Amino acid sequence: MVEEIGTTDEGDLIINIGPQHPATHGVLHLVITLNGETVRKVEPHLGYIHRSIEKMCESLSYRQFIYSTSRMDYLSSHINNHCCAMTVEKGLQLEVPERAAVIRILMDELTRIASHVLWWGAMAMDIGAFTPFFHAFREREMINDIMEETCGARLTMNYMVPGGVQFDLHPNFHRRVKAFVKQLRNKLPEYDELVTHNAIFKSRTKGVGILSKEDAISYGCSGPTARASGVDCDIRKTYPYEGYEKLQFEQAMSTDGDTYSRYLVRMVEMRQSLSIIEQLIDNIPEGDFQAKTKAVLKLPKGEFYSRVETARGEFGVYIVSEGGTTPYRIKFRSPGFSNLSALDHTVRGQKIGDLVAIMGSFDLVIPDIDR
Amino acid sequence: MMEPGLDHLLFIGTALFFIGIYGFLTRRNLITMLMSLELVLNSVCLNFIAFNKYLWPDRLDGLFFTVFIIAIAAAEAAVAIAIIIHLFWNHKSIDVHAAEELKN
Amino acid sequence: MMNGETIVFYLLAALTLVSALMAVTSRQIFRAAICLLLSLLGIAGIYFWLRYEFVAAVQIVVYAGGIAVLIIFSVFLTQRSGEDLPRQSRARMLSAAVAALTGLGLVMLQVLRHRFSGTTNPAIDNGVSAIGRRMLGVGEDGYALPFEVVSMLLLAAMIGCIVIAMRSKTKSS
Amino acid sequence: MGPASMIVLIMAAVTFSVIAILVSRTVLKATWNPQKGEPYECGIPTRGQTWIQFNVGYYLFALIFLIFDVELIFLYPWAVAVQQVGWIALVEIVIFFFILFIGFLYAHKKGALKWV
Amino acid sequence: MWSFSKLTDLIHAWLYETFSPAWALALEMVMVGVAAIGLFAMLGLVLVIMERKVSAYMQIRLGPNRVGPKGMLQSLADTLKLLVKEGMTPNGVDRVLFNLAPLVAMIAAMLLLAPIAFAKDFQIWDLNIGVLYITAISSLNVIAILMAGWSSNNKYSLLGAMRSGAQIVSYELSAGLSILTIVVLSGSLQISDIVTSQSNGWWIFKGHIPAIIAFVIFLIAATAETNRAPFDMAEAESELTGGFHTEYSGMKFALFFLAEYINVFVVCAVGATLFLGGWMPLHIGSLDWFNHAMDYIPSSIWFFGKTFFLIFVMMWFRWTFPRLRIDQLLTLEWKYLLPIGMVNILLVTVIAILKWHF
Amino acid sequence: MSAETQPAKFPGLVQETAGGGILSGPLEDVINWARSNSLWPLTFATSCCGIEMMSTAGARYDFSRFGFEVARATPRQADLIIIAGTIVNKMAPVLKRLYDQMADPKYVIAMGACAISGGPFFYNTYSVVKGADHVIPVDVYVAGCPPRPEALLHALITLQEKIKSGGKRERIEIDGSTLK
Amino acid sequence: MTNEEIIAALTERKPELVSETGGEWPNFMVAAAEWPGFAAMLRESEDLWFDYLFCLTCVDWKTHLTMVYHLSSTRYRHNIVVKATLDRSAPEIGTVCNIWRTAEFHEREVFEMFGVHFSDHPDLRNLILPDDWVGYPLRKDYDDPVNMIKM
Amino acid sequence: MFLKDYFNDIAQAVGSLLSGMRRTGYYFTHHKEIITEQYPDNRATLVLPERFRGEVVMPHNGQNEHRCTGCTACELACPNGTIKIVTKFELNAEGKRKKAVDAFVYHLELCTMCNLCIQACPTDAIKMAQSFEHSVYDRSQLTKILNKPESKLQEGVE
Ligand code: SF4
Ligand code: SF4
Ligand code: SF4
Repeated sequence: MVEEIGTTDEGDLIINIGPQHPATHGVLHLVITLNGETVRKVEPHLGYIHRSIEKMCESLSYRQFIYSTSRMDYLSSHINNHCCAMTVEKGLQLEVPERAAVIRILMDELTRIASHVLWWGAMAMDIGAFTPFFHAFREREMINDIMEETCGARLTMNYMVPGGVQFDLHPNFHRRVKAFVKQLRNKLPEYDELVTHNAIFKSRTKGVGILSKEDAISYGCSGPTARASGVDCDIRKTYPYEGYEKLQFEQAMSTDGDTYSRYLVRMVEMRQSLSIIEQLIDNIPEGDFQAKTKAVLKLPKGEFYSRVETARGEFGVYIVSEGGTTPYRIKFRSPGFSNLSALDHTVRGQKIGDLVAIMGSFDLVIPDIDR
Repeated sequence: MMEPGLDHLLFIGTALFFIGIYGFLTRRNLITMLMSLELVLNSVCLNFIAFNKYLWPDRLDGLFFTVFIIAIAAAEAAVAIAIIIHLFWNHKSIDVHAAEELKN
Repeated sequence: MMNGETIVFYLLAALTLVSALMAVTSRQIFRAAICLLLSLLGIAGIYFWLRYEFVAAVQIVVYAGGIAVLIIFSVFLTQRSGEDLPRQSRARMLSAAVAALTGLGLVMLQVLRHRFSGTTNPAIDNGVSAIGRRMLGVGEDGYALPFEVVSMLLLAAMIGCIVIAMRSKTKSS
Repeated sequence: MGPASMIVLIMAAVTFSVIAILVSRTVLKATWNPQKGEPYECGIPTRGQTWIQFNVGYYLFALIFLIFDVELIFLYPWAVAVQQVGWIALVEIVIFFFILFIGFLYAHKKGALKWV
Repeated sequence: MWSFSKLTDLIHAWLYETFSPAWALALEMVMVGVAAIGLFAMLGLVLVIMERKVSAYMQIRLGPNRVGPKGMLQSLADTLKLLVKEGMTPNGVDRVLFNLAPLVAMIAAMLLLAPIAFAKDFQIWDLNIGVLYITAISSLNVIAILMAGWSSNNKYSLLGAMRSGAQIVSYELSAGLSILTIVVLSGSLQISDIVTSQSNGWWIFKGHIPAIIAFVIFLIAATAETNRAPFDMAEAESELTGGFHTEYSGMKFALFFLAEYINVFVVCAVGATLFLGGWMPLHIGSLDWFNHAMDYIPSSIWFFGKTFFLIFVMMWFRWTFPRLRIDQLLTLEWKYLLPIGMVNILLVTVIAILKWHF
Repeated sequence: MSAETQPAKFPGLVQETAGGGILSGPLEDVINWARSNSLWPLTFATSCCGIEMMSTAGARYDFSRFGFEVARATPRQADLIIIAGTIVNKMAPVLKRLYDQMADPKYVIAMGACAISGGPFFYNTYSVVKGADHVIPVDVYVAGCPPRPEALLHALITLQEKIKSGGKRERIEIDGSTLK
Repeated sequence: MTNEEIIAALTERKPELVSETGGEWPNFMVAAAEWPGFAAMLRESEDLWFDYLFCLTCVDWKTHLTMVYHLSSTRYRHNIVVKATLDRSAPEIGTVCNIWRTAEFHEREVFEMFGVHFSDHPDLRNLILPDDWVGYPLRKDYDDPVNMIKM
Repeated sequence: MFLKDYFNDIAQAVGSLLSGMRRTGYYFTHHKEIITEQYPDNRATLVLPERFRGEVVMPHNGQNEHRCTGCTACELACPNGTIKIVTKFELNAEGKRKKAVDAFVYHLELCTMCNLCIQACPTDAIKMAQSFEHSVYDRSQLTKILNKPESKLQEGVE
């Protein structure tokens, strides 16, 4: 590659942010052209955590490949696994028992909350407030406990299997989830006190990094990032799956498209996830938690695509099957990848401090982008 | 070595003055020339204070002059730097040649 | 005998002059700025030594806190501070040095020949409150008028700066 | 103690720092490798020079600051003498501030106090 | 009552009895120097552990608790470690300035200790322009930071240094203005005078509203001048990794760290002296028994108590607020603090001339 | 966890690491005590394990109790890299550079399967480094995917033990030619 | 629109289009040369309004490559899959990143992973892989004896 | 009104900041909110959920017998080749040659704790243990052989 010299124009400074940088939440590498404090251009360089999962999955069986997706977007590992399981089920034309579907949704929503809570702390940290990060982990740890009890792991649960879930719910599940819902409902006003209403936070985020609706669509943004710009793209509403159509919730939307509205959308989403959990927790149907499947799964020849709404946006799995036990080609459509492509457009002309805030509000998870 | 007195201070003042002059003559860069000028101004301040201290200790005028000179030096530096930056924006250079161009 | 005060004075003088020399000769512009600052601090030290604390503090506040920062900023703005300044022609440097040295010699000659005569009146208080009273005095030896004039000057300087700088800013963008 | 304390404190600071810095030199056999000497930029070799000419957006603030800084030093003797001088001091300072305030308003109006 | 002044006088007398004057002076100087270093190091250690504990409790965790009793030796371990950690000088830096910068920061911080009145009659140098001296010396910090930032040959450092240059310089104005408020009231720049002028009440109580406004402005400006959150633009970790000290390691970095904490201490001490009466005990009107009881608490405890209270407040800020953006920071100064400060000065002048303060 | 054997498959010399050696006796003990109790980690996380590292830093597990609190963003001031996550070929030179740029003495913990051996990405991947110790020497390995926070704390304590006992770290000189 | 309506609407406009059935969404094959124009039509037509490109990838069929574009409409909520067959030795197709800007990154990814050349792409460089990478890792015949340990 | 807005801004900002400070101040003074668990000190009382997956172990009974038949189902199920089963043939009581496990090699450093092997095992020979203190100085110590030396297949397990 041609190494450009340090300056492109008089007074422009090229500066690397990342791969090892606290603001990039991982190993994203941004090459930033600065003019004074103003960002002229941001050029993302990816691949610092490209683990060739797509290639690897071509040699894994349909049971095995699911686990590798929880390492992509590790903050919504459940939801990723869910999507994979759904795709395989689509191929096998397998009905998931009702109980399993409800458990899946419950877990999805818990994961979403855990992800948003962590994001909330990280976003506050990006803007320079450290305390919210620690408070966020208090709630996140409660979810982790629930997960650990039922699924056996804190982060990469590997709970979904084609046809249902691995284990039945732990007997403590109800109690714990209820306690958690109560706790988070109590703490959310505190979150607002610490961050949402904070004058400094508002002035840092309001009117900063505006992404218009057209741009959001054109850049393929999804999830809260796009919804903050007014795109109604919540897959749970627009292409409901697994019984989301039966639930009552609203798409969290905003029309401003700035950093603050991206923030608010996620805060609203947390509350909605709570209400989804509340709707379901007392109505878990009895029955099997797993459909009967063969030991070795074979998908018919064809192409299968399913999409879900992860904490970051639309996640899709595209399986091309040749009829064997392993996928012929597998493609993960990751929300972060498309969202990231809008970063340059959003950041241009903002200050370098805003860059960090905007990136925080995009909620990028780098392994999800690099795969 | 002698006990320092007026002469010593005057020597420092004068030396500073001429160091400043030297810098002013040899430098071609407006900022460095401005820096030399600051030295010259300071030598003047030093002399005022020295005279005040050793010749007219019953008055404060030397002190006042110094303070005012410092104030004026600051204002001068501010304006000079504004001009330098202005020149720089227009000519992309702050060499004195660029300034000479301005005259034409 | 050399006492402590004398040593301190000579140290300060050396600091002032040496760093002033470096300030005008260094080809690294940033270093030149730092040396200039050191020289100015040396002068402030001399003021301290002379027990003119107020002037010394003013010197530090204005020069270290203000002018130096401003100069450094403008260096960043207008220079590639990593590069050395272009070398001057030897002849020019030589002639300047000769001129400066001659000047210095002549002036010093005059200074040493001249017998200064000051008052023998006892020294008066040069503390801040005395300065303040004088400064606000409206009488014969008060400095009230200059005090106000300074504010006019500052106003003028500020407006000048803004006019010049803003114009260049709009032009550049 | 008088002004000598400045000397003492400077000496103390210097000795302390120098000794502190030298301790690790004597105790530690440090390793060296070529990459250690390079500037740190998030683990990526830096591109281009650092000491380039650079758009300092804040220079205007520094300019205006300098003016106000000078104003401030005149206020110190004034503040000390206020109570002794009385009303005249107030009048003078009101004039002084008034003039400066014009400049301030002018700067504000011109947008000099807004970010680039 | 036990007091520092007696102790120092005793030592002074003893020295001059035992040694010839020149030696006595030299010895005295050495003792002051050593005492200053000791104070300096102590303050550094205490402030670091305090900061960690405060942050830990605000963040619902425990903080260091395994090194020494209750973790109190944590900062000692850190210091020792830094002492034996390599303090390297990368290639390509300007070696002279790079190594000089922490020294300048240290000198500035150390010089700031001179006029602080730590207790009744316990002051290193009670010079007649006390507060102006502090303002002046603390502006040297900018230079240290700019030197460090430029000489590091690192873009983060340079950006960080320029930011903090602009920031410190701007906030010096409001800090100066709020200091002046008290100077107007007390009519002196000398620290001892200012403290004595508060013997019948602290300025924050008897200075009416202007003193309170000035106090708030001072706190904000002090936080900004010491580069602490929410004004930590210089080392804004999530933007510029380490800011101006990105390239510094080992003890060179520790010196900056130490200098920063001493600066925090000094500005808080100044705040305590100006607004909260320095070492003056709390007196309430004519409540004699109360006043007597208060008098029994040693003056140094009063002073350190107040100072540490202010330090705590600054830590409280730090662990609560997000960081401002550099332009907002300057807007805050120029649009809010400076005009308010100027109006406040006029107000206080009226009060002072009318002798409305008690 | 007793014998410190050198992994056989890595070529190269065994070197004593910096920081050992010149002083002996109680002073050395004191220094080792200080070092072991003040390990400032570099904020280095590449993937999932990084989240567990954050949990460990978080309020529930709080590794600041041991004095690891001051996470530094710059390697110059850090004592410890916790390699939390997968290292891929593109990242390896960066990791090497970060390690090289740290001031001595420096320590490394490989956290999680990926950092130890490539873990889940050991087979059939074209871009994953099969173990961070191919790139930089590692002091302590902690297995798990991800290791739970207690496990990381255990690793930190293990590292402390090693430093306290004056454990001279073996340093594996790696053939630099394979890396760019 | 339902799948059938989409098929009808499109075959009306371009009768030569091959549509595949089966699968959830209508599937169309276009010739690589026609693709950018067709894409613009999909994006601009008021009744189709496929403004959201949510997945862009490529499949290596050992004999040829197939580009796969998944489109949907945020207005009508209908989806479509468009495919284009490319020659394996010198795959080339026009870029659509001026139509859907998200395509820029996706195409760069496909470029490095499959070696598909996107003509008129503004910045066709490696995005994920290192700049000096050789080979197209997601092709079926890719082999890397050094890094890839086969199970 | 300009001035009114100006002061309104200030008042609102200060109000919001104060409410934030009240929150942190509350936590500073209420130490019962602290949730820190002190790991090495609570080691004795630390109970992990029974489903937690720390590592794969092979339980042996009192007679040093395990239930693994060496069928390699787990090896096949494992997505990342963590398990290597070395089999041998031994004569059973009836003198028939029978496949048996010689070494159940388990690479803890590769394992992702995904539970697939456990589910695949037809005889429940392996299970997940809750141990987590896996830190070692040397990575080769992480490769384990799960069947104990001299251990045998439990009677009646097919
Ligand atoms: S070891 Fe597991 S959890 Fe850790 S980085 Fe690797 S895949 Fe992620
Ligand atoms: S838990 Fe998963 S990775 Fe570990 S041995 Fe079993 S199947 Fe393999
Ligand atoms: S552990 Fe179970 S699955 Fe694995 S070889 Fe033994 S019996 Fe077979």
